[in-house]
Amino acid sequence: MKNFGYTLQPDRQIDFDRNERRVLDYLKEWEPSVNQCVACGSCTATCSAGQFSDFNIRSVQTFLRRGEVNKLKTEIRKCMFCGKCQLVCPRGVNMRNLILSLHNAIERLGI
Amino acid sequence: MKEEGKRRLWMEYQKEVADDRFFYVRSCVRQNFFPASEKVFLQIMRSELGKDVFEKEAHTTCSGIGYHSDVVPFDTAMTIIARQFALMTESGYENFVTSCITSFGLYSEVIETWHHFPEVLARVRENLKTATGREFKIPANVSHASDVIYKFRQQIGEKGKHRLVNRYTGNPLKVVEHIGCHYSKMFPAKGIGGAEYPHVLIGMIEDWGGEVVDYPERRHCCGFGFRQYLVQANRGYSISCSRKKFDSMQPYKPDFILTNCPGCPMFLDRWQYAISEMEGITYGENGQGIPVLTYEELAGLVLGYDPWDLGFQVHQVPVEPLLDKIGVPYNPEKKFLGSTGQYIGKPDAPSVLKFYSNV
Amino acid sequence: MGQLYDQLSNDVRFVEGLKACLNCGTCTAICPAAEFYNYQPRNIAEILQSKNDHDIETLLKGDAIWYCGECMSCVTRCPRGNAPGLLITALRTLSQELGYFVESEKGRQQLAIKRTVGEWILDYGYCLFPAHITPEMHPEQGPVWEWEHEHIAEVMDRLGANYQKTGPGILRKVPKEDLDELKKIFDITGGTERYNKIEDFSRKKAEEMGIEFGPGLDNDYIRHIYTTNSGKHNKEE
Amino acid sequence: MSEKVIIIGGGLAGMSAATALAQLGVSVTLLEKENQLGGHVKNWDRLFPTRRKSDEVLAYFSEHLGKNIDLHLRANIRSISRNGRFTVTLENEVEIKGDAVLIATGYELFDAFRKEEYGYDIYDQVITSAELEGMFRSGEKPLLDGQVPRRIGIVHCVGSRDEKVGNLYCSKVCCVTGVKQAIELREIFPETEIFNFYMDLRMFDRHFEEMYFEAQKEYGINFIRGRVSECAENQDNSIVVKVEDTLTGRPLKITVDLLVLLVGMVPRPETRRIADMLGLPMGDDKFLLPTDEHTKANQTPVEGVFLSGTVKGPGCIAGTVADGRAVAVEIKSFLDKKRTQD
Repeated sequence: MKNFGYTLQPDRQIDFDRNERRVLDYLKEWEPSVNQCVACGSCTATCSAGQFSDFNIRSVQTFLRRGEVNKLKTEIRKCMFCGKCQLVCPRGVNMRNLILSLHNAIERLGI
Repeated sequence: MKEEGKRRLWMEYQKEVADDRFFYVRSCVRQNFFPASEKVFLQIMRSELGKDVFEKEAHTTCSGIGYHSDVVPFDTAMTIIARQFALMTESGYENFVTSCITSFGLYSEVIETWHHFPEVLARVRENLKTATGREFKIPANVSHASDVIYKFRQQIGEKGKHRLVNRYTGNPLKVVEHIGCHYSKMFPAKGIGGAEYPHVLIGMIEDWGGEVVDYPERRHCCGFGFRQYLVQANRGYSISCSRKKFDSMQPYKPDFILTNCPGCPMFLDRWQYAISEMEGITYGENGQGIPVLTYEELAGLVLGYDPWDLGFQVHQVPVEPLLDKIGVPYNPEKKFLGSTGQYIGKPDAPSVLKFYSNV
Repeated sequence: MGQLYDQLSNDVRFVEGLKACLNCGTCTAICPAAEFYNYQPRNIAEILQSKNDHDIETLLKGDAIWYCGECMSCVTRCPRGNAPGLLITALRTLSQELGYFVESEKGRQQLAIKRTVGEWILDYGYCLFPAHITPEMHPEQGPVWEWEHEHIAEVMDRLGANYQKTGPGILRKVPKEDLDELKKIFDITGGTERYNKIEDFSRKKAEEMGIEFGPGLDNDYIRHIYTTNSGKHNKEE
Repeated sequence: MSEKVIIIGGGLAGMSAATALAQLGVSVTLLEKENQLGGHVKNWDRLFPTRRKSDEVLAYFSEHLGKNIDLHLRANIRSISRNGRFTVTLENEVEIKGDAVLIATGYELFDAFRKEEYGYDIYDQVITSAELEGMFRSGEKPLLDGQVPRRIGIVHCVGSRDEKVGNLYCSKVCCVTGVKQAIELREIFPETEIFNFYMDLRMFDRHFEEMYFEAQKEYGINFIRGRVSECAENQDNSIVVKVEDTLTGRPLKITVDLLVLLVGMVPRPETRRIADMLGLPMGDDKFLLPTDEHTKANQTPVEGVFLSGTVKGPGCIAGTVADGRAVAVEIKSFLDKKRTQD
């Protein structure tokens, strides 16, 4: 194969039709409050881990919905389970259990 | 797909195209990569349609590629454009027709800017006067050359020797059209059919017997992106854009791609070659690729011009399978000959994409 | 209001291009650059709207403003009549005026464009000139172009061009007096000044980077900017 | 009391005002251009946020119109003149005289065809929210080639908040309609995924936000924050939607089997004609302007001419009903005052 000095690039576009949806389905069963997020960012604003790293806990919700499993896998490791997000969430999302369930989902689904 | 809906839209976007007496300016990309297309345009206009199309050797590039890769300032580009208009004014013409879509977009943008900011127009007039002593009138009508062919498409079809029909099956050829971004994305009303469903190429294809296929990435840019192709390090963007289009159109099995922008056919042609060399993938059938035509080439083909006079030999994706489908006669032995019929060597065969050479 | 924002506001394209962005993302959704680079036109509009000089300076010195392909697809769609593509042209202009373009990998490429398209405009009256579109710099053009390039005069003749001859026609030789007029236009309207700035800032940057700088295309700095790609442009920051 | 009020428009605004005036003992002539009363509401199936049948609301007002109402259906206005009293001449030469005129001509639905990039009337599987409501009414299911759609997209702000179509304003009711229809679709097709594409969710009224919460919690409706940029049709007639997922800052592509466009409200051209006859001012959004948006929201600079409902700009049903009652009080007090002066 020839090398012309550049490569064909992967598309950054989120392809909803191809992305992994099983994790979300799992979460809907194990932590149904996942549905209630309005992406307000209260959780990120108060997040302990977010003060010291590039962790954005709100984006966990977004990656989950968009089926971006690889991103999820690296992101959820950054959570230190302090639970402050849960205190501030205006929609009563159980973020702590949501992250725990994500760990379980990824393990059980073998992703 | 509801064709009536599209027809309703097309009726809403019918712009004024002059009937005769055109001042013609050329395209840098066209002249470099598809020179015969410009020759054929003038031949059709003058010999087939009997129109007055005037060209002045003094005209130059509009500097559009330099402008859109941001080395040429806006004021400079506007003044160069004013000079083109001055040449038109001095020659006694008022209908401006350009071969290039980047130019067409820039002419439209500049005229629009002058309309909104009269002080800018005044400054350009002064700059042009100081630099060249010239004065100009804004053209009564600015058209792209594809607008003009569109306008006369029926006459061309009536005179035509060939129809866009597969002679083996009797079915219309399936055609994918690709419109240059700067044709109407900035100013939908300046394009025939508007920005979302432009009719300029569809009108030609349908009038000449073909069938248009609409595919999801139809509106996507070919990927030229000016600096994104001009600098080698950025070409990943350019080729990836084209691939996105090919992947999207492939399931529709198009017989060829028709374009109205000078740059797009070159990229859609060359990137098929590059993808085949980089990834071993070819589009179309049997490793032949999907032929990419300019609208001038297509008009010439319909009129029965010799394929090598139309310049098909300088396409990297071979056009022969398409010529065979339509039943256009051609002499494979003459494909790569020079102007006096002399042998000047021939290109190497690519390693993946099919190559036709009987020389 | 920031100084850089004021400077941008002197550009009619900036005035036309930014009313009030509502951050809806309709531009990013169909932006080819957003698909292949870590780039969002929405984000550009948002930063400009903030009028924050520090953020604007970061933009002017970064890679992001050089990702746009100026296809102007965004212009068709914006529900507020903004034109992110035009904002990019204004930002690139200012970045070059201030010499900030040399601070990013993508910005530095402006010299390669000036040395090719930029100079061909003045030398030939065309943005592109076939003799210079060499198979070495454009390998993807393929074997047919290579053949054409090698036999350019004969092929052009065969295809009906008036290649580098007098009179009208395809790739005719544009008369000297007309090229002189082009040059005068460049001198009066800031084109020449822009070219000089690109040269000067690039030369200084080359010295700073310790890379050989010279005229034309045959020098290390041109080779460097023409081919360097960190591979990070489509990655999230 | 012999004064008479001419109400132009037999939609909910006109009906509400007519019933209130009847209760106040004022005689009313109600002009409606269609052959039945009820305006847009009669084409709607269920109303947000309670999802009660729209017909129930119309039935209430129909019952309470009063027996003495002078109702003219298929009434098209030729001219209106004012010479002490108002004279409205209909196309059928009938002349109606009155002491006050209420303009309650309402709105028109935005023509979704004008958002060309969404492919309405071009792509088979793109419909409007009004058409979906019609399907709900008739019981017809929005299928794709006879199959249950796998995914349905709902596009907010079609024809609203959009300079490209000349409408900078928000149409107010589309957000909540979109959420209501998402829930209803999910009830019809429990296995279908529903996606709402929005810029902001303007759940401004009582129980709207709760409905949004319910849509997420109980119905699992998906919300993607981004304005739909373009749609294209696949070979199987499904629709590819391109949008930015603004929460991740990346372009997103999703295939849906049905796309519902939440069409906004636009002023009626006929209202413009009537307003011109009376010399009434118009806002920059082309809806009619009251004398004062807060304190004289039903009055106009022309004495004896009143406005009510969505002729003044987008509004919802509860608001329109209240506005109809409010204008009745204003009209009554105007007539009382006039009588004392005479």
